[in-house]
Amino acid sequence: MDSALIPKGVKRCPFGLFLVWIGILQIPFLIGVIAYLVCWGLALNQTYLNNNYPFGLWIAADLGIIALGGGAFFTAFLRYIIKIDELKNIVNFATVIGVMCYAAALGILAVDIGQPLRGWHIFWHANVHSMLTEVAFCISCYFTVLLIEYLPLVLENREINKFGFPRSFAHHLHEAMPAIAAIGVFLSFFHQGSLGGVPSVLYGRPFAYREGFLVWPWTFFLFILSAMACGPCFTILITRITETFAKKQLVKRNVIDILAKISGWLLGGYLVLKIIDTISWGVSLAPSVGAPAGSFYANQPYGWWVLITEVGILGIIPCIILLSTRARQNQPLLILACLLNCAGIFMNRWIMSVQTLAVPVMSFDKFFSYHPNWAEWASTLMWVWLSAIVISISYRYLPIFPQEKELNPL
Amino acid sequence: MKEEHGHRPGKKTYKYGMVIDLDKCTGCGACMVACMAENNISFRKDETNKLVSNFWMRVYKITNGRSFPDTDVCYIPRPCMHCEGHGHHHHTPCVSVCPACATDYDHETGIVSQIYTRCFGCRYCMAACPYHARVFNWWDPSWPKGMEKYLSPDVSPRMRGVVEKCTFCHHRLQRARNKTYSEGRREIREDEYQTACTQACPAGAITFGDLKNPEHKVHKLVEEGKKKKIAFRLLEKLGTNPKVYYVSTKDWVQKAADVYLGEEGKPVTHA
Amino acid sequence: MFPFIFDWVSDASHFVFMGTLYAVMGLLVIALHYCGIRAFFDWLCKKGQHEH
Amino acid sequence: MKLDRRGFIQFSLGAGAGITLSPLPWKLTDDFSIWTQNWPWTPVPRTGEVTHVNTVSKHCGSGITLRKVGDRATKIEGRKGYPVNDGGISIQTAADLQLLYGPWRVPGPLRRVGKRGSGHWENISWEKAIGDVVQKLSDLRRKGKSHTVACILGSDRGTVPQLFSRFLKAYGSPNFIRTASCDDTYELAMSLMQGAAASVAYDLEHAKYILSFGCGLIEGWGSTVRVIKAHSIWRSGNLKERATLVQIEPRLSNTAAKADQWYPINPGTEGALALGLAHVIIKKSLYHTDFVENHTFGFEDWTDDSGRRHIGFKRLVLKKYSPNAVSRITGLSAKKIVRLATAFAKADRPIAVWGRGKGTTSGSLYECMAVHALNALVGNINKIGGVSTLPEVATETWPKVDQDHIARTGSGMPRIDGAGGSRYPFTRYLPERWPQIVNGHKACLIEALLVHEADPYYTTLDSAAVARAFDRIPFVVSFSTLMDETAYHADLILPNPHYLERWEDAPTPTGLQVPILGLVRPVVSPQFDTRHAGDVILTIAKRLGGVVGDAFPWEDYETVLKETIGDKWDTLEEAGYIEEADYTPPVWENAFATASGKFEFYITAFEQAGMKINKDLQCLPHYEPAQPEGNPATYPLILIPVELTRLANGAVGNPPFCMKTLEETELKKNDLFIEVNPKTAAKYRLSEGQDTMLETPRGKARVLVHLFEGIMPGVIAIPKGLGHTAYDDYLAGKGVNTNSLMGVTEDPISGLSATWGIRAKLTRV
Amino acid sequence: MSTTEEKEKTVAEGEQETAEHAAAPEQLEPVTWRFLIPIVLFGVGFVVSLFIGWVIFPKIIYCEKHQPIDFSHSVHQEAVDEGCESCHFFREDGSFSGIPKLENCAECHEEAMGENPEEAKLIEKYVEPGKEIPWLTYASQPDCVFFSHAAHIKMAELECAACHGRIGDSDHTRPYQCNILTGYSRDIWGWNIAGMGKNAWDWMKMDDSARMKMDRPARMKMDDCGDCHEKRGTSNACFVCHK
Repeated sequence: MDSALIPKGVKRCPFGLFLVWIGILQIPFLIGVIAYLVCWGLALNQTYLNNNYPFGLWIAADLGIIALGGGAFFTAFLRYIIKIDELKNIVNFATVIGVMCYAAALGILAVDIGQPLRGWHIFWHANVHSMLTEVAFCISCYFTVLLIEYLPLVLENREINKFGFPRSFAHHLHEAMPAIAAIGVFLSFFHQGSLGGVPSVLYGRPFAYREGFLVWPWTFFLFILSAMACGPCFTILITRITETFAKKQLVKRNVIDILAKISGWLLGGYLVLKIIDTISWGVSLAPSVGAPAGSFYANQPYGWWVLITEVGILGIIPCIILLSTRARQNQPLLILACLLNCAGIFMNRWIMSVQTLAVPVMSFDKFFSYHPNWAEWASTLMWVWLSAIVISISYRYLPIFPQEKELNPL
Repeated sequence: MKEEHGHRPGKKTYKYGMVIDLDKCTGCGACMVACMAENNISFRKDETNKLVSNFWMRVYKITNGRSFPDTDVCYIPRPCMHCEGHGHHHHTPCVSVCPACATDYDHETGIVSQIYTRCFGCRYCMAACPYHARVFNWWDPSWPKGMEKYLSPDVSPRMRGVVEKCTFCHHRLQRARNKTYSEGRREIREDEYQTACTQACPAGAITFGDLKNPEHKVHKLVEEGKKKKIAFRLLEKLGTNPKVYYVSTKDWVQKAADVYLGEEGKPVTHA
Repeated sequence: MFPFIFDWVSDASHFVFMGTLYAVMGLLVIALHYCGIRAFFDWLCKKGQHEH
Repeated sequence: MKLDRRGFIQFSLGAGAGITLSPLPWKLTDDFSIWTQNWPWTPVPRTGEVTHVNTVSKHCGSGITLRKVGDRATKIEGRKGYPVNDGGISIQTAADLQLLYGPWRVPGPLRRVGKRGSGHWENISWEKAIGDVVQKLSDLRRKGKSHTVACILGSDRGTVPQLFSRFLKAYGSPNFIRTASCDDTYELAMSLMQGAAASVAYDLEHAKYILSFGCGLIEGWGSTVRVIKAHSIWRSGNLKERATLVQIEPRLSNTAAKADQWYPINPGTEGALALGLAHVIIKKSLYHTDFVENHTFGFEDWTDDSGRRHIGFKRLVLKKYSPNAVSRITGLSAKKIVRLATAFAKADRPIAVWGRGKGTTSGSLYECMAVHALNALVGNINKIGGVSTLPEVATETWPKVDQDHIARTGSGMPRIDGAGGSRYPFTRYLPERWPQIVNGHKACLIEALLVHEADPYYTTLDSAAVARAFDRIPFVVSFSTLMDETAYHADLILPNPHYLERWEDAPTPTGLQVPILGLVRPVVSPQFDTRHAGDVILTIAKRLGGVVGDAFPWEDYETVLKETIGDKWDTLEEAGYIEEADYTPPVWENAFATASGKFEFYITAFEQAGMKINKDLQCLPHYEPAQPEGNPATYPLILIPVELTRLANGAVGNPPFCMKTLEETELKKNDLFIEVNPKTAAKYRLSEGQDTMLETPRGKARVLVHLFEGIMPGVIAIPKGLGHTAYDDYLAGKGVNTNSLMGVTEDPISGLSATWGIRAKLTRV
Repeated sequence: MSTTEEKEKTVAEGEQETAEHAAAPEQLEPVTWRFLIPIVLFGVGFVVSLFIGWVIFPKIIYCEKHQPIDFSHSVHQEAVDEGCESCHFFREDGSFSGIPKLENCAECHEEAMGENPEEAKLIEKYVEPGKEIPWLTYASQPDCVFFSHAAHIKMAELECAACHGRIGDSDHTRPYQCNILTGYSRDIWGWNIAGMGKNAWDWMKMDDSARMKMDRPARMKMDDCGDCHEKRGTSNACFVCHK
């Protein structure tokens, strides 16, 4: 049965080894499941979240994961709308990663909210003025889009593809994909942006608050740009990790190089805007509410180093690497740049959500620090393990890498 | 966000608000307990972690940050500010962000509501509130055996996983309305609607009423305080437009309400 | 979410926001059904050929 | 026909279509969504008719209005128009329903099974429980040991304490003990200096310059709500017209924070400062000449009948308490002393008040006298905005007790605590002294102890000694409503109803200058199998029979109450209180019932009582340096217990709501914080939140450090009211009982406890 | 809807097809039969589930309880002077007394006034032992709802029947139905199991004779309150009706 499902013309590890691998992944995954059950069963007191930190790791992770999952929409955008044809060799994988990122985002929200069974209120009783509503709608719609994009891959499995209907259905889905991708891109632009709006409309929190364009604060656009800059890097990173585990090259280097280059340019653009934004915040917005910018960096661990690390080490350095052709083509450097870039996006999202809450607003507020507890970590990381499982299965049974056969002739 | 509520022509509107005299406030805490007793607020065996403790009214103890013997302490009771928002923020910070319309700003009364059955606990509103006026039910509230007997039917007990906050004892407004309606009146008199903390305060430091009504004490106190430059609001500069005013003759207290740095350049701290 | 729900307010924000949402959802549903129906007919034709 | 897979799918499709077109999925979805919004385990309070009933709080003497829904009490509010509190409410009273309905109530008469303090009880009937007491008491009486029965109560005013007192008189024991408070010393000072057998009363509402010697005016000194209301009066009106509050205290307490001026002085030197102020006032001739010259005795030097010269207050003060000298003692600069004295004496309606913290400790008599002397110097005795004695609403007197031989002998025996004896002839009760005496004798001095509305096991100083003393009492009966420490260590609990469930009179709250009699009435149906302590005493007396029974001619407690109130009953019942608002204290000419008929700076009563007087100093207010217990070398710091507004430290434990209001810098999980000045902390390398061992000569405890600029360097403060062992997890096991760290320092003249602190050391854990 | 069905059918048949490929060809049944089978199967499933959904399900989701005493409103209406308010009165604080307490009943029924067995039950089981009658409240709203009778009756001058139907004219108490999942009275959802039904305020437009026929209220869900408020220009702010 197993060998019948494996795509033709490629080699996969023995089934036993595959089961062992999945089994290993299941252990931390099950710990995550337990964390979920604990949080749902015993309520959120099982976490280190509190009234000062209503948002913690979960929301920061959500923002980060969605930015990383931005690779899916952005690759699709480049492939189907800008029509960079080489990217067809990685767009499938980007989609798989996207599906898991968005599943994770929704899954984490499901444990983050206090009354998960009432989660549908966000749709049914939607407040259209809330950034969170916008996020929820877009994420769920885009998740649907990603599933539709993922569906033909599943249908193209060797065994399923034998049946007439699925084969045909997959074929037509492929035909319609540019349209669907366009919808996805539209949705993504919005929700990446509204995620940026989530902290920045909070005018009671001068650290995150930004003015902006119409209903969208400036961070709305920064978030879109940063997601576009980071998503491809994440796709590259996961591809290289998969290659490492698969012990073979799966995507041609030129494809990766295109992504890396685009990523570099976007990152550069983002950094310029980010620096302008930070400076204008620091010199005009923050002082206007009575607080010099320095007061926001007065409490450790959220000192100035945070800003320096985020923009400098995790921003400018990868940007330089990605923009320089020579550095980019040095594989370890490329990996490093991707890592730094992804870490940077996580740090940015953490800062925008958690540091925003950490900075005391009332002058007599005490500063409290927050770090997530095991339940938060386990339930968040659970999605990493689940993603690894899904990617493993997808890689094994679905024709995800079109160049695999060519690169690894049997 | 149903901010449209209450924009009905010809209807008498109120703007309920509070004036708290910090010179009179002794920090005794009666307001906190009265609030807990009035609003069926839950409690647990260990309430020492204030970060997960449930307070609608919280009295902050602040110091001027100076060393012995020039130290001074002031108590600041902090209910929900029932922000009106103004200028470019034409909305209450917490109301506009709620994704499920579980909270609204009633333009007829100026009260910011919270509906526990609607709330699904995303806590976005808590992130939006710079005053920490909103608290989350980290636990399922429970009462020791026999103690449910004192629960008031006027205030619906909350369940775990939802956000709650001071409501200016709006159930007392509902009761007052009942009374005025049954007497064929529409107007609510000042003494007919007072919050539990106002009533309990042994120092008489809290005054509650319609800020718009020149007959009401709060209106007079605000006017007088503004004239004497002793009235202020918390975080005025953010533009939240709170409806809770404070009065203090102490300079450092006035400053602590809005700026980040205290007199000597040292931060004013929570004692 | 829908005009018959209590929270609905007929204003520009609702029309724009919900309108976009419905448009997106509608497009997705149409696309899926389009593909499905096409595939169904493909399959019908093929089946016919097969039986002949 | 065989139902194959295809058939099943067809059937299912039909079923699906049918179900979709039926209400089932839609209704279930809706019901489910409703279910998620009203979880069945969230309590739904029953509705009903809302009624309001008035009564009086036994905690703070405030009038309260109970809001009831149906038969349930849902809220306690301050009663509008009640003379003490006019609508305001104290924090503890506001949380009282938690005690009424809480699981810490004693559910019915309990008899100890197993070891004392093991917490094992058996439920017994009232019949049996009273039978136990009667048998024990009648045995003791028969054996001529009636004097070995003692009663400890929280008060000696009002009908119920009087019933206990009467019972002891008829039964034959002198041992009626009232738990400690500053009243012990105040009563003594008032009786010695003014010849008035009453506690002190202050017209705070009308005072314009309030000089407080460590009084926790805000924390709950006197009658909580009333003082806070007075404070608000001081803070009202134009800025220039406002009253001035000056607080003398080593720590920035709530009162100090609310004061216009805060003068931290070395702890225990309040008396010296008072005398220093007197020095300046006298020297600058700022005193009230009319009063001092015409209505006081012992101000100037004088010669007695035998021709002996005595020095007067003036000379003593001028000689010994110059600003510089006092500055050395108190640590307050001489300049400040002069300025303070001048401001005080020149102020319109100045008043000096005394009594540390909430006034739950007795304190030094000379210190009290020194402070009261300031009032005399400014002539505010019995004046508006001044000091007078606590008046009571006149009630009917009870018939005299007809004592038999046993009763006479028993009552004539020396008291167990030594009060009223030759050593301390003026002192009425020595509530902190009896444990030492009991522990110091081989014989069993107390055979039976009855405790009512008091928790001596918890509130008495030197917990270890108290526990030992309790171990030596074979029969302890508690009348406690709540499972407090004394009840927990009793042999028998005869629970009194909660004050919301019973009748009682509430005499004028402490410190009030107008006579008020409040009526405590049952406003809630009894929640448990309780019986009024008054009725229980009546029953016990009747069952004992003879003269004891005869002394109680009333049928039940309600009759006692009604007959005691007499004609005023109808007024009292209707209004809920009687206030003699037009009461004014007597004018100076006939205000003083001392031997001299005047206010006495020099106490003549000492010699009359036959006390040995060697020096004039003994009869004059003066400062006696009271070194706190402990060796300064081993214990370099001084520990002072402090009382917090939000933390009840008396006989009734802090309700959960009040526990919740404690600051995060006061209690963390089960550990309390001590306040340490950052300078002190730096010296001992302590940081905020540091886990520390606090050690005193009397005990040690693990505490956390809170750095506070408002505490004097070298002094550390520990909150009183924690460290309960009884009640339940909402209160028990949190923090440490300060009494376990403190010892008793006897005041030389009164025998009362003058403890205000103890030496201590801190070691990092 | 239809597309999904088709899709699923095609999937099913596709599977069937592969099965046929794999196994030996089956014997073909007569064509006429084969043509009818799917329709019959579909029809049977359809009808059965409709029956379950419309007939059996409502019986399961609601449990029926009977009032402790079969009370006749019409008899009492004739006996009292002030209509509904004789027993369902406003208290002094403006709150509404709702269902009368035993003492109200006992005012007249201290002793039996007639020979009605229900009255005998009242006296024997409740009046004499002084036990409150455990009436079941048809119109009780969930705990989160604050409903002011004063606002509706005194201010808006609505008829009781506008929301409660002509319960005042009934001769017998109708059974009380309780939703087993939510614990709500069926009157809240409305007696139409599909959740449809005339809204309470539409009744005000009816003429008396039409109203007389309505013996039970329509619906009392939040939307109904909201709609009526909307129509009458009354505030729909959350805290008007929530507590």
